[in-house]
Amino acid sequence: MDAGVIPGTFLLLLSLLVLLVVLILRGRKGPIPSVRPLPAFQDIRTEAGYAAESGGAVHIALGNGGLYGEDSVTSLAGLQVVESLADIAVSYGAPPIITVGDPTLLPLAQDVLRRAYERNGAAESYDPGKVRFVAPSPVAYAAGAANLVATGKVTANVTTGAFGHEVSLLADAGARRDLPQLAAAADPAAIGALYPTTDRLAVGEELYAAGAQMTDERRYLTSLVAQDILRLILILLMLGSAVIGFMGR
Amino acid sequence: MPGIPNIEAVGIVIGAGLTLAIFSYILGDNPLYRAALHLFVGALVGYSFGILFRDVLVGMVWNQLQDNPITVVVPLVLGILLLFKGFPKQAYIGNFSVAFLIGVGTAVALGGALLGTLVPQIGATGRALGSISLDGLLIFVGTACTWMAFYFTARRGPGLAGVWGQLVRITGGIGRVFLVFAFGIAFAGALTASLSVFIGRIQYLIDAYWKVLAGG
Amino acid sequence: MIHCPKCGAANRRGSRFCNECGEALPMRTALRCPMCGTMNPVGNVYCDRCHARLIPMAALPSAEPEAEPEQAPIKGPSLSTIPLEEQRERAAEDKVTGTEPGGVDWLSDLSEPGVTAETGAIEEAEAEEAADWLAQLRATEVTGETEAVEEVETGKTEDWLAALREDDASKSVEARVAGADETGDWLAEFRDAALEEAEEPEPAVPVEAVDIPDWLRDMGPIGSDAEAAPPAPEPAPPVVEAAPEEPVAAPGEIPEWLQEVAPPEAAPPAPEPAPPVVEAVPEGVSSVRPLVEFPVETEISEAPDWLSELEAEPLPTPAPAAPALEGIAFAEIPDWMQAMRPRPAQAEAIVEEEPLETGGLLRGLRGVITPAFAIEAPLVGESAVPPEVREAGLSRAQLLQSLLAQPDEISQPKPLMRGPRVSERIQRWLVAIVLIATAILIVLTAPGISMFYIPPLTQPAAAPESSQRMDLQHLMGTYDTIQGLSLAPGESVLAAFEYGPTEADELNLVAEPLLRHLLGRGAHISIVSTRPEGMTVAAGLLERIVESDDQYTKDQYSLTNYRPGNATGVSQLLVSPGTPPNLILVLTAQPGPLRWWIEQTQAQGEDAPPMVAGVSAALEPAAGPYLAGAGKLKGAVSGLGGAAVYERKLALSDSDASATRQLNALAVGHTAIVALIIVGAVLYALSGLRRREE
Amino acid sequence: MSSLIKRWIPTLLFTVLPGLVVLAGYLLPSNQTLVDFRHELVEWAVIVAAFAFLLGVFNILRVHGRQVFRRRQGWFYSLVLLFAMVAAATPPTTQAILEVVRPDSPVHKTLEDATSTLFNYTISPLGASLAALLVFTLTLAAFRLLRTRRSAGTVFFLLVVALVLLGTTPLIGLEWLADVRDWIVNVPGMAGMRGLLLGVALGTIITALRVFLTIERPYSES
Repeated sequence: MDAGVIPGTFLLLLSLLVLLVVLILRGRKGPIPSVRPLPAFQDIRTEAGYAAESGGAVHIALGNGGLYGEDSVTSLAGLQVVESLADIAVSYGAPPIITVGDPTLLPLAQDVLRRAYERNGAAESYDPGKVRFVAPSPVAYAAGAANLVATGKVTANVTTGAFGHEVSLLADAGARRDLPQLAAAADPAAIGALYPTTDRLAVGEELYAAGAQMTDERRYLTSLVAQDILRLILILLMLGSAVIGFMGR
Repeated sequence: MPGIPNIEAVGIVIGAGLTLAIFSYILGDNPLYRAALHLFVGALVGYSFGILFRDVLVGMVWNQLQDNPITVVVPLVLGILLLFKGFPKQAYIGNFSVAFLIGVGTAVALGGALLGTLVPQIGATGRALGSISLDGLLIFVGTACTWMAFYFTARRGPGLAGVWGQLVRITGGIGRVFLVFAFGIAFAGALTASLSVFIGRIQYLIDAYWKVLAGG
Repeated sequence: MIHCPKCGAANRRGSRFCNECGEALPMRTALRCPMCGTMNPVGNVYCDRCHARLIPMAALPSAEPEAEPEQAPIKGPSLSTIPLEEQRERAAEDKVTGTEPGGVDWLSDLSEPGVTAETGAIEEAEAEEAADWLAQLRATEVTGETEAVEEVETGKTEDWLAALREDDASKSVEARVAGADETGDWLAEFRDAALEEAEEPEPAVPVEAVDIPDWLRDMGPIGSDAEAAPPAPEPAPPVVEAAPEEPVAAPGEIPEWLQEVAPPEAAPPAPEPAPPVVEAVPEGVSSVRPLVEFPVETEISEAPDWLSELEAEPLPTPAPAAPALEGIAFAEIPDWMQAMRPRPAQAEAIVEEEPLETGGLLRGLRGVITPAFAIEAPLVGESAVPPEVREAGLSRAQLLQSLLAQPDEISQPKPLMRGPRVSERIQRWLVAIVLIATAILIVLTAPGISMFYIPPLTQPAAAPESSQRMDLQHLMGTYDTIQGLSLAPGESVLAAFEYGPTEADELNLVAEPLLRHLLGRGAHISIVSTRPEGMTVAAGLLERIVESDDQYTKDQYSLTNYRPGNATGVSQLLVSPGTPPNLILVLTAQPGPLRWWIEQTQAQGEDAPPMVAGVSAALEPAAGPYLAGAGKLKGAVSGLGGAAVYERKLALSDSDASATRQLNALAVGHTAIVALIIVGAVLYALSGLRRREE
Repeated sequence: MSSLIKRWIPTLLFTVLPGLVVLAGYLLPSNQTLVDFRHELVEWAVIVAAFAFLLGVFNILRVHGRQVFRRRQGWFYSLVLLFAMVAAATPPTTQAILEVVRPDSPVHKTLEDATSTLFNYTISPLGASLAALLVFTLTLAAFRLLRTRRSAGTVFFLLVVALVLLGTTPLIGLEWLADVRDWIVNVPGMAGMRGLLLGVALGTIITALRVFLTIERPYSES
């Protein structure tokens, strides 16, 4: 690793932090940024409505990511979907069925549902069994969740979180029942496997915009602005490193 | 069955039977497959729990508690607090533990994304362009355009913002072509990998047949 | 123009927030709720106030004119590549298919003229699957999840339903015929459609409709076969009969006029399939009756809680309910009901008939129906809502009402056209047979015959821009690194087995040549893993390799416990006391472990040992960017293809070259998959063309 | 007070502080104290996560136990699952307990063998077979891709898939496909993949910063 990398990274992170804070403070007022819509997320609410109407439930697969490792942020992003869906689903009386592939994600997903019930004044109706821990390995998780989709009263299959290509098993179960399938994945192998089977797919970075897409809250939208600014800076940096490399030759 | 201990022969037959049960899914979802699947999920959870219990809870926590209790008292307390998450009324007590997990996990992910992906990949892309070749240029343009394809906040409209929006759309459009390349490759890679596993399974079945049935 | 209440700035119509100050604009509303009159923001699917559906079920949000520009041009890489016109079609289809696994194919096939009897049979089998599911749903709706119903077996459920249907049809035929006379010509359309389908009465059809909220939105698509309508009311009689004190047991029941509408068409074909089934009636009915004893045993956790709440809610609304109980005067029909009926004249006739339903199994239906009116009545005008109705219950009732208001819009059935739809099962079997046949080829092709090309691994040209394939360069890098090891006694190679049994069939073959190479060089391999299964897999593999060749010895490798903690585990393995390894070999099918090892090794600085990797073919693309960058990673072997090339370089004997042996099957398998993809593409492309011509 | 306990203490003390320490360990690898701290914290997380596994097991017992006791549809499968879980957990757990209670018991080896036998003859073939099913689901998905998505992009996708597949193990006479594949993977594919990975990294960083700025607190009561 080059000597300059670490301080450079440090600087980058620090400037990003400042940028984010400034944007958020500024973003409290002023025009709300308009964001490219992602149907993968926006349609989830509609599906929640269908689920309520048909007495079924939306299945949300949160994937194999745990909270303590590299996948934690991906899992948190997937959890935003549950978070922004929980209130409406609870008020419909049709809570989603959530499956997790890592036990650390279990209490967090349960909390999101539980709080939604508490907010709706129906704490006693909350059933922790709506969030299920399936299995701790990717293939077992995908197959177990697929079984739930195949046999349960599931009306739509939402796949969002950390997956590998084994997610194909889950998508196949949905396709077998001709369920509407909405997915968001960051891992290239998972995207490859989901691409042919899902109706709506959010790929890569888009997964992390779930909160912004589903809630339209400022705190999320402004962070997307920061993301875009940082993107431009980094592309310029990339160009710069090419120029330096070229000069150095 | 010369040379094969009995337990192995039985094990191979069981393994082959379970393999066939799982493969019956190809013909349609059926009770055999479901039973095998549930067996697998149950056994895996049980096994993982057993290993975790043996190697982490006893191996790390218990043994540390004997030798040097200070180092594990915090995680032990946090772990026990986490168990309150099992009871909806007291669940908030476990927030401390979840908060801790998120804090550490997020930091690990942040460090990995910065040092593992962002910095080296930007450097590598820069180097690719620096090497001055058509391919290098293509990689640079492709990477940049793909990245622009994710641009969230551009908007249509008149003036400078409109021109910028146009630019974002054009680069994003190019980027999506590269993305389809990436998806195609990822899909093909997944196919190759799972085909390899599939062939391995068929081989396993054939071996089992020779070893146990034909050989015995 | 909308003026901001805070700063007074003028904003474009439809704006949600003020362009000047960002204040949320109160007049951001455009959709008037048909239920309560609240103005809602454009894009809302449900009313903010009463949660009633704003956008007709028939159309996706995208079909709504104002929302369209937002949704239709799919920008960005969200790759929703379903063409717009098809989106709507799918939307309509999804209505049908959303919860009805078995019915899907059947329905679409029905609308296809060219369905053969064979397909029909297959689909019928699939429809049976639906019954199972149906049993669940029924249990939920009618009795609030009483376990017994769930145990009703597939066949039984269907049987007793069909039997009920039959029974019912024969007993109340007169009443229905009378109804038929008064039904208008819109019904005649139904009738025509039904006559077309009459030849193949399907047991699955009654099944379709029982899901009450669903059948309503299914009205449109199913409309092509009017049979779908009548069975819905059937579930009601047993319940009501047995539990008259629970008049609200099934609040979601369909208005009676609807029950009347279709039976005349359904009745003639029904007797045909029914007779063999009639015997099942007692058994079927008895399996239902017992649960009526405890119909209120609801379980909050499960779906029916909204239903059970409905049961409770309407009771305190005596005013609207009373007239309904007295036989529902015309004037009491809420306007949403009016909307459902094409012509008011029909409604009058139908309502008049209600009292006639007093005999047979349908006796007591009135008790079911009236509460339904009682729920909906308050929604018509606010004044009718008594204060004690809880907000939640009301909103759910409104949801139901909004559902009931749908059929008018979706009763124009769109033919479900997806080209000549190959049955789901046939597709699956085709793919399965091709794949299995391919794999069997392993046996048929002798290992000696190679049908594929394994490139020779030669020294790479000095310049990095050499024209040699990149994967071969990675392979060569791996080979050179292992070949170049200078191994003093006591020094070892660290082999990280970061894969489990699910990946072992591939990665064992990738690992084998690498391990053989290392063992052949006399290296001592110490095995580590951050996965619990890694050790067991490694032990099995190494045992097999060592047994296969006398040259290797058992003490050439050592196993340790696994090290939890992912990246941290890796870094602790790297700094663990003892002589640092000469080389690190990482074997994995997942990007995470590879990255951890690369990162952590590089973090050790210049003295860190070099690395080589054996990865799954699935990982190759994701690993590519890491492999390309310079660093500690000197080379990689990916997938069976790479392993075969490596085996050739090592000049392993046929029995030892496991990857090469399976390469035949892999090559043929790839070809077969590509052939399948092409067949599928041609099939569906042609069907698309045909559709366009039509 | 309650909001202090329920919200701010978990936030600052348990998320931000450990997070920053871990992050500092990443960014200042030369500072051995920080690196050690980071290792210690991550190790703690491993232990806490092990307790989370207990929650997971409770969850499974609850969901499937309910299924069995109430004889719900599919209860038999749940019974199989529970049985397998107990059977697989017993040998290693017993071994661990014995290690504490009677470290010199001869049963250790037997238990360890039982664990690995169970693994080799049930978990391993089952897992591998399930993974092998993926080739079927993936092929099926590609087979009917054009049914649901008819667009130039889809055709292009299938073309890339076909070329890469054929190029991985080129049949004799089609060696040139290997070179085509190599180019696809290493030039346009690499570019697309990099863009994707960079995007994911960026998304991760932003989301992580939101957590550290306490904009996002999924762990705290609302």
